[in-house]
Amino acid sequence: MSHSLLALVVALPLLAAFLPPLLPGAIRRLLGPLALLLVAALGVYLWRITLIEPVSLALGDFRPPLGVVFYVDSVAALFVLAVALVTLLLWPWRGDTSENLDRKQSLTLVLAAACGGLAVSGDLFNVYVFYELAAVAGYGLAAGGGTAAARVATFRYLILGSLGSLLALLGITLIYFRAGTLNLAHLADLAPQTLHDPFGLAAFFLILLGLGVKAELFLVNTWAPEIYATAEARVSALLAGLVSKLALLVLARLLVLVFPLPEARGALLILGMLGMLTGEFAAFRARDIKRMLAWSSIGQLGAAFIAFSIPGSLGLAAGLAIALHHLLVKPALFLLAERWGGGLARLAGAARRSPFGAALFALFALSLIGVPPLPGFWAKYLLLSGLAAQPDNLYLLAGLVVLVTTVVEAVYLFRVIGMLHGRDAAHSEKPQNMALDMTLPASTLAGSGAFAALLLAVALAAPWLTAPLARMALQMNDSAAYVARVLPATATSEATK
Amino acid sequence: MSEFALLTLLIGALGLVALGIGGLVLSRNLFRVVLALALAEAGANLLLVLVGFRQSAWGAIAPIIESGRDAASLTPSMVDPIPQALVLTAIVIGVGVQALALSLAIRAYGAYGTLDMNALRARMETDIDSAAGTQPARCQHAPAGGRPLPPISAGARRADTPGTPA
Amino acid sequence: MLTRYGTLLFAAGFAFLLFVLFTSQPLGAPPMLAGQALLDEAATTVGAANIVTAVVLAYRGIDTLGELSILFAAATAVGLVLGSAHRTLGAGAPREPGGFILRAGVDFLFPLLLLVGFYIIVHGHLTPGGGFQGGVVLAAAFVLPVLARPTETLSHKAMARVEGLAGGVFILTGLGALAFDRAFLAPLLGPGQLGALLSAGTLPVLYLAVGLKVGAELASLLLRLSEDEADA
Amino acid sequence: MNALDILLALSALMPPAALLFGRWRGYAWLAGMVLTGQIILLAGCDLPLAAGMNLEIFGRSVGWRLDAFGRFFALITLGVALASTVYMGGEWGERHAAGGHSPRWLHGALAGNVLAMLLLLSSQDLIAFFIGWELTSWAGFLLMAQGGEKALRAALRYVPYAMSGAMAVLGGLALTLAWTGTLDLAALTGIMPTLDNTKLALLLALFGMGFSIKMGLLPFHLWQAPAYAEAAGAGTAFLGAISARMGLFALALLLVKLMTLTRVADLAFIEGLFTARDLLAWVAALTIVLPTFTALKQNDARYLLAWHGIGQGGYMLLGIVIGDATGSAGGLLHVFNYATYQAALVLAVFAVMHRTGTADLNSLGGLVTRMPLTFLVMLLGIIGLAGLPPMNGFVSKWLVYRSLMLDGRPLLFLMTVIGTLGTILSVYKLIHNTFLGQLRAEHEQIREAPWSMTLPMLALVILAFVTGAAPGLALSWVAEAQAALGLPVLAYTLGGIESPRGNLDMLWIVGVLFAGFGIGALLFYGAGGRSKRVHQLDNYAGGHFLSADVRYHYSDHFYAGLMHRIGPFYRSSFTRLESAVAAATDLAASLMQVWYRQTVPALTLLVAAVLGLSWMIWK
Repeated sequence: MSHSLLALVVALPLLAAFLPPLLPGAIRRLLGPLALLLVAALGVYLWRITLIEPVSLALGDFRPPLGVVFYVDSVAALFVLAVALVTLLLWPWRGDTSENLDRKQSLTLVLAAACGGLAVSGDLFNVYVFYELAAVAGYGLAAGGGTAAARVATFRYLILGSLGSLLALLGITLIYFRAGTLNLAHLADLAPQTLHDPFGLAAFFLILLGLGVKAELFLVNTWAPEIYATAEARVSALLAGLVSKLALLVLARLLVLVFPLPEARGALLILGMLGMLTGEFAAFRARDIKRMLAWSSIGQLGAAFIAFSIPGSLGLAAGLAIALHHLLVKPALFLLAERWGGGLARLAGAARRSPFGAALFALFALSLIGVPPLPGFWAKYLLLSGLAAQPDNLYLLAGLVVLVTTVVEAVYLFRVIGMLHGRDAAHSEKPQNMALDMTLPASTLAGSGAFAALLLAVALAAPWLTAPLARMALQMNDSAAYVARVLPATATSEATK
Repeated sequence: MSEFALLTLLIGALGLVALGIGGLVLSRNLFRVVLALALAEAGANLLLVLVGFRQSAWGAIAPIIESGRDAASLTPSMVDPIPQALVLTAIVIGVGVQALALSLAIRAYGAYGTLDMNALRARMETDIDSAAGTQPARCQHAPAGGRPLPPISAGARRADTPGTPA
Repeated sequence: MLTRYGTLLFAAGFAFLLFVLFTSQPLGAPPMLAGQALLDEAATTVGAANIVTAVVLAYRGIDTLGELSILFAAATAVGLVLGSAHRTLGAGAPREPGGFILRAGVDFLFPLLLLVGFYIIVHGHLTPGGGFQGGVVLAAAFVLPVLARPTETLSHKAMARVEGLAGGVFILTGLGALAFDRAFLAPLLGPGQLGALLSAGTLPVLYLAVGLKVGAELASLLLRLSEDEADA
Repeated sequence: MNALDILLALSALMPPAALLFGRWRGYAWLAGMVLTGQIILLAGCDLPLAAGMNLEIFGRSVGWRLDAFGRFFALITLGVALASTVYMGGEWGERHAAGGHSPRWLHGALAGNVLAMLLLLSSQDLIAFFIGWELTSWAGFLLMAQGGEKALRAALRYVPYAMSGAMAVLGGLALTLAWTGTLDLAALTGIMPTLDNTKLALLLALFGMGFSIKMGLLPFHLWQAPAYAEAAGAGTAFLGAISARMGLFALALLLVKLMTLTRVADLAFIEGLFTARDLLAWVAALTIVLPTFTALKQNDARYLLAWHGIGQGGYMLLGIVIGDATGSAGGLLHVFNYATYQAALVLAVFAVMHRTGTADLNSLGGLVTRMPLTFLVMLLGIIGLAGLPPMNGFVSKWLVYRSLMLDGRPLLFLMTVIGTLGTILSVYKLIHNTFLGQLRAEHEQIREAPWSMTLPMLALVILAFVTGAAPGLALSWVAEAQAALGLPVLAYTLGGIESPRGNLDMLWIVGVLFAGFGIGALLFYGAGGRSKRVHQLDNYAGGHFLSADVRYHYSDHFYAGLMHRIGPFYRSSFTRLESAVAAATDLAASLMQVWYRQTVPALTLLVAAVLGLSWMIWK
């Protein structure tokens, strides 16, 4: 079977986003979910074949360093699957008007296409394009919350994001200036001679800052609390769960393929540590759930950055585990915050109204903290054992940061759990609390229940998932295989040198 | 093109980037922020084109094969076509982002009646807090002793609610 | 004050660092590893005289698709932010129609702009220009009449159809390659004769789709912004 | 499937069963039968036993294997769980459910605790150990949180402690893996002592902190008393009797089996004078003294017992840190002994609460005629707690004292004696304020607690008495555990120990004691046995009739003189330490939030970009 099907990862959702104005109402509502289902199926298929061997596709049949290349290893395939599934679970089924619903669905599809593209793209500038695509769709969705505060927050997000993109573009320009190619495999091939110097590191740093905006990297993550507090919960879930992971994946790929240098790792490690500290501690003081989740996701992504800074496939395995775990948990928590999104004090006694919802929250919180045997524990275990094995003391310090922030995380998450199970708000003296109905709607419960089912399935299957995870990390770490797969004839690179 | 001219172009492009970023940081007016962004992007795009420039014996040639000329003789002195294509893409991306930014600015102005970034941010924080039902966090500029800020009057808050035309 | 000088200092420092980086190797002599190979083979493989077009539509066609999607996303997002089209015009304050000169000039320019726009688009693979540039001219052609006669507006629905159609054509043309066992976005129909109008395979078709899409997106973006201005 | 598999499988079935059928009245009997079966199975099987389930995760095997040391703790766990479950199944459980609490969740939490502890006690490697450890913590949390608003708050206070402990253990686990390359406990036994002093000290600090928190050792003890005291009755008994001992289990495992005590004694703070082992011993001694005197100040019976629980942990650790055959046997035996009488005492207090509605020592009194069986339980229980013959608490404490003296540590011995003194004072306050003195008019009509409550209590004190009179019964388990842990094994007899430096024969002691009682009774009844029974409220003082509303019951400001002396030492310095940490966290959190409230984030981005680029370029 030809691997040209790879292109459908991007093409199908985009087609489903473009076509609706030409179609009658009944079909256009189904087009998006259908496209996502197909992409999910494709993801499963790709994951199965790529576990054996990665595949690549030269778009337009142009030989690789000239045209754009898609490269799918098992990591990318898994992310393709995750993109489709998570988007499907967070699909906007309802809108204020039919027109706005159309728009939101289109933007969601565009976002899914961009995320899929980020997962599979093997070209630096193409990554930038998909990143911008995800960004613009994200801005649109974030502003779609409809409140004035959402617009201001989105504007600030947009400015920061655009500045980041600018830096990333400068970084790409620098790389092209030095290496004369944009193909990641080609760059990986050339990097030891051309890019492993201060010049290349500077370019990497610029790209790190630029793409870090979406990955909630410390320094460029101030947008997150504002956006997550104002946007619709589903949008926050998409941004925090999905988009951040894809930006992270791209950065990790760049780190592994082109810049496997201690300085680059050091930057990632330090920024990750700072992100973890600031995020988790800020969440400790958060007064409302949405911003608490925002800060907590900043902290979690900081952990992922720390993990990716560990050299070798062990670090990649840890980073992937953390990222995938966060991908399962954070969207579900945001879904629960759709109704429970207000101040913490309003939640008093909400467990009595929605015991199932409260139980789900407790489950996700426990997994986030890393209580065995839930998947979060294995992610944390991989991270810590990876950190402890490094000779550099900075890694040990990072381990300490992880431990301390986990305690802080447990305290604020359990504060919410305590609040949920505490005295009923209806009994309290403040009359304005009585008006709020904290019962979760069935759709929310179904959505986060699906995530919970996935989480529990992963927990049960953990012993059987370690081998694929290790395999994925190995594949991702194998830059020689990447180069060999994308540029099969060494003659190609010889000819262009 | 001489070395000097190239350097001038480089300095010009970098100057645009610096001006843009500086303006982005210093401007408080949303519209100026968008303009500064456009400026910085223009600078970055210029840099990208400049990177693809090639000095050759017969000067630089645009990567277009004029009809009747032999392609093989032209291509060794043509400038790099890839950055030009990239710039085309980058420009269009910039246009889209700027249009979106402007529309957001219009809406923000419509809701809050100001284009000042600081004022908008303060109003946004207030809105977020009142929507969540939490006490607003003390402003970082508040005195260290924690003297409470004067409460926002109910009337002013109502005017901020979304959907009400200003 | 400190912020101001500090910012300027850091912005200058940033520029200086970039200057150091960009002068660390000579300008005007790029490595062009991919670029040179591409220059050498583009004319024969793709058949477009304008090699930039070959890059935009063939070699990096996926970037262009992404770019179109960004425009689409931006237009959709603007629509989402500024609200639905129905209530803006008419509901807002009545606007003065343009003066006689503007109206007459627009009537005169409209067909010319259309012509120029389409010319630029269909010759995109031969001369400088192409779908983006031509699309902008097309957008201008459709926006100008609205400036002249604000009461006559373009139908957003129609424009959405054009957008959808153009985007769909681009992707479907790309997917068409799959039917011939080629990769996504591979140019079909062979390169043809270099320099002829009907050459470079499906590239002109793609550029037409790009032009229409860009024109429609830009026009709807501009119209929405202007409509809302009237409203506010 | 071997015995361990069956044991674990049964325990794993119980939490879901409890959640499904916990509301059904017969559930408690079913669970009791299962627990009884488990005890018989466990007591009868040959050890060590490896569980059939063995997972392979990230290239490391995760498995379970029970040895005699684990069995010792497992038996206590199951026994206490049995008593608590039966207690829960009767009237007390109905009242609990009627108060709006969920019997399903209480049963479920208890069953979950049992499962978690069994997993912990039978862990074969550090991953399985950590899984058990965390499950124990969170199952404990669940049990603590069952008793209403106050209990929830106390349980939430437990969270930062539990997490800090767990994270310290996890950090230690990661470092162990990095430094030794293995996580298997059996393999670590050989490797860990060979690590250099710095690494060993770091591991000791991390693991030690984690385990101490669970045990409630001194700077980390504040969470325990409120969390255990406020839990629902049967839960309090279980938590107080055995839950905290998991920390002791882990510490003993670490100090004796993994690191070896001699190696710990090498880690000197002051060369030749003060070592890590001395530090542990002193922490244990202080843990005996300070919480015991805090218990003295309590006016709530539940808190009084919970504070004692912390103090008694000190004896156990002290015995194990001394590490000779006598001391370690004393420490381990104390785990068992303490569990029997502490569970009985807590159940008795809750029986009183069940009838009177309060555990406030200032509003009880004179209940001895109303609840004689409960009184008997409490009397025997406090004799055990105070460490007096004929109860089993005497035996274990005696062993610890003896080893302290033989080891030449008079100061530590003095501390334990002071602790015991405090215990005696405070348990007298407990029984006096509850059962003796003036009966309150509102308590005139109350009856003895129902059989479902008195039966488990009585069973526990009878056990405490029997093992007090014949400690050899329990010492056989202890000796096995010592052997499994690698400690010198105590030579014991049915009545006590046999040693060239002096024997202990409880059979004789008990016999003499009862002979004394018999002689007293003979004298009394031989002299005619004249006594006159009067109604409890029929009181006169100085010829003046005392009506029921006159308070002459001396309960408030108990030991006023003593408290006046030691009061200045109780300025809640630990509480201040705790709130200082909390305040520091809060301050750090506020500072971090400032970062996310920037007006112009682009500026920081610019600055960072410039600094980062300079670093990259000129590094």
